[in-house]
Parts: sequence; C-alpha cells; structure tokens
Amino acid sequence: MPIELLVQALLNGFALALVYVLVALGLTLIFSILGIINFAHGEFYMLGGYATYFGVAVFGLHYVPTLLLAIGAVGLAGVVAERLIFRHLRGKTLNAFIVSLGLLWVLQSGAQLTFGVLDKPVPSAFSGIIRAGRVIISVERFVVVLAAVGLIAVLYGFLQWSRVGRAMRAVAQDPDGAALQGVNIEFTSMLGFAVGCALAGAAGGLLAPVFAVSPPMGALPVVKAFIIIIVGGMGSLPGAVLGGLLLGTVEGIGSLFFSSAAVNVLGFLMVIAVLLVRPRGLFGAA
Amino acid sequence: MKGQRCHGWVLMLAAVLALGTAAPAAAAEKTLEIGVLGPLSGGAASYGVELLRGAEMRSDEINKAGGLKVGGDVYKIKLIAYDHKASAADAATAANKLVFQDKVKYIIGNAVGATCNAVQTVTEPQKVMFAFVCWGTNNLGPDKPHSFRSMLSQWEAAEPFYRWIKEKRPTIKKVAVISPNDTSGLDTNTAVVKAVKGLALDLVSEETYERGTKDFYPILTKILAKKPDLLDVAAAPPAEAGLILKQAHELGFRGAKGWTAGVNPVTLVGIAGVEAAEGVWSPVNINVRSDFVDPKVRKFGDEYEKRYKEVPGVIAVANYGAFDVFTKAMQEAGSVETDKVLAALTSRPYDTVWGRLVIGGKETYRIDRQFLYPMVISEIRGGKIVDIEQVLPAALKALTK
Amino acid sequence: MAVSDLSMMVTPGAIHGLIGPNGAGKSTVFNLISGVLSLSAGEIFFKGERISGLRPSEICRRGVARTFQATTLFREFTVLQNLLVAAHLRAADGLAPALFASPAYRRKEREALASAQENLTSLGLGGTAQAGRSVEKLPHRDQKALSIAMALATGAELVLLDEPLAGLTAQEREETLGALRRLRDRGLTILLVEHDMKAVMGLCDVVTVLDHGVRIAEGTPREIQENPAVIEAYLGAEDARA
Amino acid sequence: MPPSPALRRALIGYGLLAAGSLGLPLVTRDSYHVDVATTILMNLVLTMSLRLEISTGQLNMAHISFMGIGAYASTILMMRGGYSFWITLWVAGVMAAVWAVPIGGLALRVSGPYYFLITFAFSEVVRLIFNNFFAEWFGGPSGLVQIPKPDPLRLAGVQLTFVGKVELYYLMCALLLLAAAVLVRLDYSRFGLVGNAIRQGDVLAETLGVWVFRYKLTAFVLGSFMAGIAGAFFAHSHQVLHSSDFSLEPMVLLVVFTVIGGTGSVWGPVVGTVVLTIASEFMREFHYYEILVYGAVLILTMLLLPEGLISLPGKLGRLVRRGGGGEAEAMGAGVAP
Repeated sequence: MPIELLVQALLNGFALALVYVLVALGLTLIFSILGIINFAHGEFYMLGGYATYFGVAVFGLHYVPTLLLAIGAVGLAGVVAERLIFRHLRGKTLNAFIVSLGLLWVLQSGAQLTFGVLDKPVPSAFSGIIRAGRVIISVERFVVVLAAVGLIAVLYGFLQWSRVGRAMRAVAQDPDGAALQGVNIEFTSMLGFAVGCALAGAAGGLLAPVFAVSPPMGALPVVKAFIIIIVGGMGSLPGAVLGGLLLGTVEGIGSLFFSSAAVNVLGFLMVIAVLLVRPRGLFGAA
Repeated sequence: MKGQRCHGWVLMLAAVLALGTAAPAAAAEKTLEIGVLGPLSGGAASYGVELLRGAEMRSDEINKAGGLKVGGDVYKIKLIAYDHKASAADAATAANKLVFQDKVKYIIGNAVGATCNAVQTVTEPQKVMFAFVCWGTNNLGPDKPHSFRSMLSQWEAAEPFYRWIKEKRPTIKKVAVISPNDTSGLDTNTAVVKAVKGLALDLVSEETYERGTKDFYPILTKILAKKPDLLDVAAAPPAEAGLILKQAHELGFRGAKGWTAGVNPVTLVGIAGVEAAEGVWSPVNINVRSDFVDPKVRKFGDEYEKRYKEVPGVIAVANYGAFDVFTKAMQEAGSVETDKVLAALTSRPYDTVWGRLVIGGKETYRIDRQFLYPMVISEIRGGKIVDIEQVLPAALKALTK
Repeated sequence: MAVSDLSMMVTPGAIHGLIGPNGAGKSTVFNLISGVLSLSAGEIFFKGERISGLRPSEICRRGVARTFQATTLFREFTVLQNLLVAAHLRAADGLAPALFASPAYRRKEREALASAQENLTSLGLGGTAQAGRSVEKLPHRDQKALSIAMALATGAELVLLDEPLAGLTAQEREETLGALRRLRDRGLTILLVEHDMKAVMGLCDVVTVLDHGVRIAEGTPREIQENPAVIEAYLGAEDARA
Repeated sequence: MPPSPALRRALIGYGLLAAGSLGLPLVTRDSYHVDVATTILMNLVLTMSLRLEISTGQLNMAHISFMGIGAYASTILMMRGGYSFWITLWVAGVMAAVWAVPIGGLALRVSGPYYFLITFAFSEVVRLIFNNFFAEWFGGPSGLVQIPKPDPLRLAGVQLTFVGKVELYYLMCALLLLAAAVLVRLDYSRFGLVGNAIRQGDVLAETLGVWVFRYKLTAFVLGSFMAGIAGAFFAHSHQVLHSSDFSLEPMVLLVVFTVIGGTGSVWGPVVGTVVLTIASEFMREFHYYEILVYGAVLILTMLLLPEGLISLPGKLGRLVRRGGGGEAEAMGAGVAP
C-alpha cells in the first residue's frame, strides 16, 4: 500500500472528525451543565446549515459574515429552547430524552415543511485544491478544518479564562457549590445551552457548502458526536478532540481495507472497547 | 409556549372532528379513494413526498376537469396518504388501515424496498392493486399478481445503458460502481455488474455505503486508487450522487460518469456543481425542463414547481404517470373493479408522460407487471441536462416487435 | 481524600471512635472498609478473614454494615420498605423464589418483616403509623435513626456509623447515645466517626485520631485528650477554621 | 394475612389487562383494529420488560436488538431447520437471553449516560450485522420474506390454527398475559422492591448486601428473553423481517411509550403504549404533519406530566381534593403473601 494513500486516508478522516468534535463539544457542554443528553442537538446543526443557506444562497451575503450570523442565530434558538423547555428538565435524564426526541421531530419535520424536502446546495466561497505530492485536500475542506480548530481554541479560552466560562465549569462540577459562591445558575445554564447549540450551528454552517443542507442532515453528526464523547469522556474538551482524532483514524484508515458497513461496526466496537477499559472514557473523571 | 400547546390540541381536535364528519358528507357524488404510502418524514422523506406530490398533481387535474368518467359514473378522486416513516412494520399497519379501514382498492405509490414486502403481505391476499417505485427484484412475481412497478428499474435500464456507453465511448474499459447499502442499491449494483460483465467490460470496484453518508473521501480514495474510466453512482439518490461526484472531482477524478438509476438531475447539478457534474450520463432521468421532453412533461414540471417550489424528480413523474395509467385503465375497463382494471392494464399500451407505455417484464419477473417505456439517455453539459438518445428497454423492444 | 499507612484494629464488642479534623480521611476509611472504594495497597481483615477486594455486598454479607455521612435512604420508599430492603440478606434472593412464592420465601419475608418492625421499635420508630410513612417526610432525627436501623437490619456484627449525631438537638443526641450503648451491650461492635468530641469521649472505648490520612494517635479517650499531637492537630485545625 | 392494598391493586390491574385484551375481539373483529391491537400487545411485552430494566435504573437501548435476535433465530430455525413454531418460539427467547449474558455483562460495567450510549453502540453493531453480514442467513439489506405463520397447535384434542388475524391476536394475548403475570408478580415481590431500591441508590443498596450487578443482569437477561419471544411472534405474524425493524427508530418508540406512560409503575408502560399507539393511528390523518404533531405532543406531555400519563388520575384527584393529605403510597409495597 503506497504511503500517500495512507496519508490521504488519515487526512480524510481527520478533516471531518474535527468538525464533528464541535458538535460533540456542544453536546458534552450541555450534558455537564444540565445533566441531560440533548438528542435534538443535530437539529441545531441543521439550523446552522439552513441559516447559512439562506444567507449565502438566498440573500447573497458573503460566506464569512453569514457564518457568524448563523452561529449567533442558532445560539439564540438555543436560548429559546432552554427557556421554554430544557430548564424544566435539569437532571431528569429520561424526561429530557423524550422531550429532546419530540423537539428533534418538530424541528426536522418543521424544516421539511418550510424549506422543502430536497437537498439545497450552498455555494462555496472557496475553490481549488491543495496538493502535496499525491495527497490532496480541497481548499474548502482545509478552511473548514482551520475554522474548526480555531473555534475549539476559542472555546477553550472562553472556558478557561472568561468569567462566564469559569462559572460554567463551576456549575458543571458542582452546581450547589457554584451557587454558594454566587454564580447565577439559571443564567449560566442558559448561556451554556446557547453556547452548546451555537457550536452545533457553527459545525452546520461550516459543512453547509461542503455537504449541502437537508432536513435530516443532523442525524449523522450527532451519532458521530456520541461516539466522540463516549470515547473521549463526557465533559472533557481534550477528550473530545482526542476522541475525534481516534474516530477519524479508524474511519479514514478502516475505509481503505473494509466495506463501509464494516467501518461503521468498527467505530462502534471502538466505543465498546474504550468503555470496557476506561468506563468513563479516555479523559473522563474517575 | 401556551400558543404552541393550543396549536397542537386544536389540530388534534380538528382532526378528530374531521374524521367524524367526513364520512357521511360524501354521499352525493361517487368518490374513488386511492391510497398513497411512503416515507413523508425522516431521511428518506424526499421519496415519499415526491410520490404524494405526483399523486396530488394528477388527482387534482382529474377532479378539476369534473372527475373521472368510468362507465356511466363520475368519480371524484380522494387521496388517503400515510407516512410509514420508512419502517416495514409501520408500513404493514398503514397498509392495513388503508385496506380495512379506508377500504381502498388501489394503493398507488410506495417507496423504500423493505416496506414494499410488508405492504404486499396485506395487499396481495386482499387483491388490492399496489403500484410502487421500489427497486427490489423480489417485489414483482407471479405470486404477487396485484403488484406493479411504475418506473423502470435497474433490470430494464442497466444493460441497454452500458451497451450504449460501450458503443459511444469504446475507450471506456474499467468501470467502478457505487450504491447505497439497501435493497435497491444492492440490486442495482448486481444489475450493473451483470451488464458490465456481459459486455466484456472490466469491473474494477463495486462499493456500497450507508444511506445518509455525506463524506465519500474515504470510499473514493479507495475507488480512485483502482483508476476507473467510468464512475457509476448507480442507485445513489440525487444529493448523495452529487456529493460523490463533487468529492471525486476534488480528488482529481476526470473520467466518465454514469448514473444508472438517476432520479433528479437538477438536484445533482446543484450539489455537485457544474464542473463536477459535467458529462454525467443517465438513462432513466427525466428532465422536466428539457426541450426534448413531451410538452405534457414540461407542463407537469412547470405546475409542480409553481405549486411546491421544488423541481420534480423522476419519482414524482413516475407516480403522476402511474395515476394516469391506472385511471385510464379504469376508463378502458369501464369499471373500478380491480379484476377488470387488472385485465385492462395489461391488454393495451397507454400514452403517458413517458410516451407510449406498456406493462410487461415477463422475461425478468415471470409476470407482466413492469411499466415499460422508452428511456432517454441524457448527458449533463454545462449544468444543463441534454437528452441525447432514446433507447428502448429490451423487454419493450420485444413487445413492440 | 487519600489515606496512607493506616493500621488499626477494632476490638469486638467495643465502640471505637475515629476522629480527626476535616479532610483527615475518616470517610475514606469507611469507604475502604465497606468496599465502596478499593484499596490500592494493604489489606483489611474481619474476623480473621480478608475482606479487602470483595464487593461491598459481599463485605456486608460477612457482617460489616455502614451508614453514610449525608443521611442516605431510599427516598421514594416508606420506612418499612427501607427496612425490608436492608433485610435483604436474610430474605430469599433471586428470581425463582420471588416468582413462585415458595413457603421458604414467604417465611423469610415474614421474618424480615418482623425483624424490621423490631428494629424500628428499638430505635424509637415503632408503630404502624410510622412504618407506612414516606421517609422524605420523616424528621431528621428519625431519618438518622432509620439509617442506623437499616445497617442493623443487615444482621451486621460491625457497623460503621458516619456522624450519627450530626444535626441533632442535645436531647436527641442523648437518646441516640443511649441507644448506641444498648447496642454495644447486646454485643454489637461499632466504629464511629463523629465531630462531637464530648460525645466521642463519653461513649467510646477506644479512639483513633487521623490527620491528613495518617494515624497520629490511638488509645482510650483519656489518653487521647492528653496527647500533644492530637491537641496540635485540632488546635491547628481550629485556628485555620477561625 | 389479607392481601395488601398494593397487591389488590396489582390483581385489579392484571384483571383489567386480561379482560380488556381477551375481550377486544368481542367488540371489534375489524382487521385493521385487530392488527393495531396485536401490535399494541406485542409492544406491551417489549415496553413492560423494558420497564423492568428501567426500574433498576438502566435504560437499555439495545432492548430491540434482543427482539431482533429472537426474530431472526426463530425464522432461521423454522425456515432452515424445519422446526415447529412451538419450539422456535422458546428457542428465540433463550437465544436472546443467552446473548444478553455477555452483552449485559459488559454493558453493566458502566452506568448512567455511558450505559445508555454503550447499549446504543451494541444495538447498532447488531443491526449492522443483520443488515450487512451473513446475508445468506439474515437476508442482507433485502431482509427475509415469506416467513411462515405459526404452526397449528394440537391442544387437548383440539386443533388450533394461527392463520387469521384474530387467531394471531389471541396467541399474542396469551404470550402477553404470561409475560405480564411474571412482570407484575416480580414488581410486587422482593425482586421489584430491591430493583426499585437500586434505582434510587445503588451504592446504598450494595452496602446493604444487595449484589447490584447480579440484580441488573438478571433484569437484563429476563427482559431480553421476553423481547426475544416478542421478536419470534413479530417475525411469524408479519412474515417479513428487515434489519430496520430493529434499529434506533423503533427502539426510541419503545422508550417513548414507556416513559410517557410512566416508569414509576408497572402499569405506566401499559397506559403509554395503548394511548400513544391509538393516538398515533389517529395522527396518521396528518400525513405530512404527522411527525410534527407527534413530537409536539411528546414535549407537552412530558412538561405537563413529568411522571407520565399514569400520574394523571392522581394529579386530577389531588386537584379535586385541593391537595388534601392523601399521601401517595409508594409503589410495590414489597410484601408478598
């Protein structure tokens, strides 16, 4: 097997995995703050995609400002969802499961009824190919990867150094303790939920020109995000990045040797194997 | 919040009332109720929605023209459509509701292979006529005399398509084929492989992917390493076919492109982009915007676009055509009774949006239940779909001789 | 909180106090003995049998039960249901007996019920009205008493009590201390973590002092009270707190 | 000893279930009604056994996979091995239970969201295997068709056939009443009591001498056995099998039925399954809008009735009594006669 093929395969895997890491980070942020898994998370990714579609393809705006607007809009949608629905579900895992499923159906079906059932292309702002020997990546994907890495870095900085970011981490670790220290739990939860949704929206906006947009587009990234966060460990940012890279490796290299179905099986087997060795994921707290 | 809650309940209430009042009101005029099934939500929704839209288009036309005259009676057509969510179990229940509750004698429209088998367990014992666009080979057979496939399938399209390719471009030797990993995808791949081998071409790669896949770089890296001359995105739906071609283009593929089971070229071009879609050949596509198609098809396409704000794919056209054929057969039979309509259906050709249509297919399925019509091989040139040549499926050739 | 190099011995039939400033590792010791946490090194024996490395349920079966610092009960259950669960080891376990209600199963359930009621009475929670109450609505004192009754209901010979007096009024403390003495007189061994020094000194036969995960002293209450290391540890701690 | 109020309620509940399900064909023999009712009864076996697992604090997203294992096992045994349905039915359950031991044993090493996700991973692996591997056995993406109906049964000299819908309905009815008897019995026994205690506090239960892992695994294996039986019935009554019948979507519906009904009581899933199935049959009329309405109904139900539909009468009662002192008795008093 030529080495270029292996490098190409790894590159293929990593490029998208890093975007799915964004989705995973949003999911895990919401989980650690509210104690629930939001199954409608992929639908916020979808909303980000459609926001970008409308900005670029319908209103003819430039891609970059559209993306920023889309991230903001999805964050706002997150605020609405948190205020109306999710704040009533703190810690109620089963109820949150059902409610987020309901929301998934409402949003997906709503999108189909409003935006149409067919996939809609989003014109790409970037064209061309970067070539290194026989290894190829499109400029479009390269930009996406850079943006994803940038957003992960911004999120890290936000959680590490900003006051609200630190408050979020405090709430995630110990809500009662955080409340005693004067952290406004309600506000922090709302903001955490919004940031989580915005991350999904960002991923949707980034991939919109690459993959086009359609109502059920959120299903795939959310499954990938699940794999990433179980492997990496709930609530861990470095864990999610590592989980993403692992998934990228398995999918990229695996595709060279196995059928796509076998690669999917491999991904899930990786999840099972990691959990058996480290029951809380690679970076999960013991 | 409060508004939303009210909305849901009001809708439910309205539905319950509608259910209660609808039945007795219809007595004055004769009504012909026709069922439509399909996935109307979820990942496969585009199939079901196109089926239902095609049905709505044709039945509204008939009703606006005063109804369907059959024998001495005039029928208004009433559609009863259910979402089976692409689930076989749910399709069986929905079919039960259509057959036993709504008492329909015709279910015209269904997609997703696994659900067809489930629906047939209900329709066949009850002698309910069932037309679908599922591509599973086992959906037609002598044990299923009331089941029809209302569009060409891989078994009709693949062989003549590849024969045409071989004649037009003799330099093409190495073929790679990729389809989704389900009944229609696998059966399409099988048909393509059979055609390719039968024509002494070289099959270098046969791949399948899980439906819903967006990133084809990994699978394409493997396929392109085999250096195919022709990449056939055989049974891939339009958006996925578009992504495959776009990504193949990015990875440097510049060979010929085929789409044996192409269904909506306009969507494909939109998603792949003009450059990556350049030169895609497809035998079963119908381009409602093409200058070459029948004026009836253009009119259908224009009205569809006006009504639904989307361009119809071949599935919408197919179900529109199926409604056309079945209603014409009812007129021909002078009755809406299924056994008379069944006899009329197979007794003569029908003029439809497809051109002249015959129901045949005995050589392949051991029973004449396959819609056969001339297929037009098209090529995508500069983002436009250009019809190049009309080719007759082998079974149709045999019938018209 | 880590515990290192700890060696201690609990005499059967005694009340053994385990004290130390906050964060000394007392609760960790309980978790290690009861098997909730596993040892990274060392061994624990009970009645000459090694219990370290066993499942908590297995340790309980050998006769060691515990309470938790933050009173832990089955919150959705009644008092009686809590005790019935605690009497689990005396009941017929498993699917088949439950399904077919064999005579043995019924007899054991009746015995479990009877012993649960007896335990309730001995801790001042008797009476049918009490037994049917939801534990959420129980006063704090009764919740504490119930958690001890549950540890007893397992049939344990050694019970580990984590701050049984916390949050009680002076009178309630007296009652609880009396009950604990009666339990000792019945032959039960008690290992006790408690912050109330006066109570510890008055109740315990032996006291062990921990600080930063290390044992700094052990002896009778009198010896402990005079131990300079202990005074140092506590004074330091008091200073820090003040 | 007179039966406790809890036990009396259990007997009344079971009596209602039995009377309702056995009596339905007297009310309607309409093919569609009987078909929906049969589906409800089959789903009841699945949701009630899922609730057994949930009641020990674990949401097993691979429950449907064991239904699949049972369905494929029974089908293959009958179509390839030529065995009678009356053998394959039980083998299906046993097969599901046998696979449940290693899968449950591995999955139960983790808890909370990790358990949820690891069982989801298992279920996807099983579905992908049904869909893509061993196609000569499982039929691949085309699935299996023309599965025979259950064989006739000779009982006390009477030949019973299972061809018609009503006959199949009664077969499912018998299976359900058997499963429900076991599940209700367990719920009101020590097993149910301890399982419920584990859900409330597994560490506390463990330190009180309950071998929590074994309890959870027992519930997992028993639940899987029942799912396997339901799967065998599904295969031979539907006569077609496809891997998507055992995917995330139908699994999610089972969870929806169970939780909307209420996991706090053994009757919660019964209420949830019956109400939601009938409601969704009415919602079919919305075609394009069906899923939208369904989703909205779920959100509202969960927000308004967090403990599920089963808590509705109690809530209404309390409203009427204006919060009078009637303390809701915790479920399953735990003492069997």
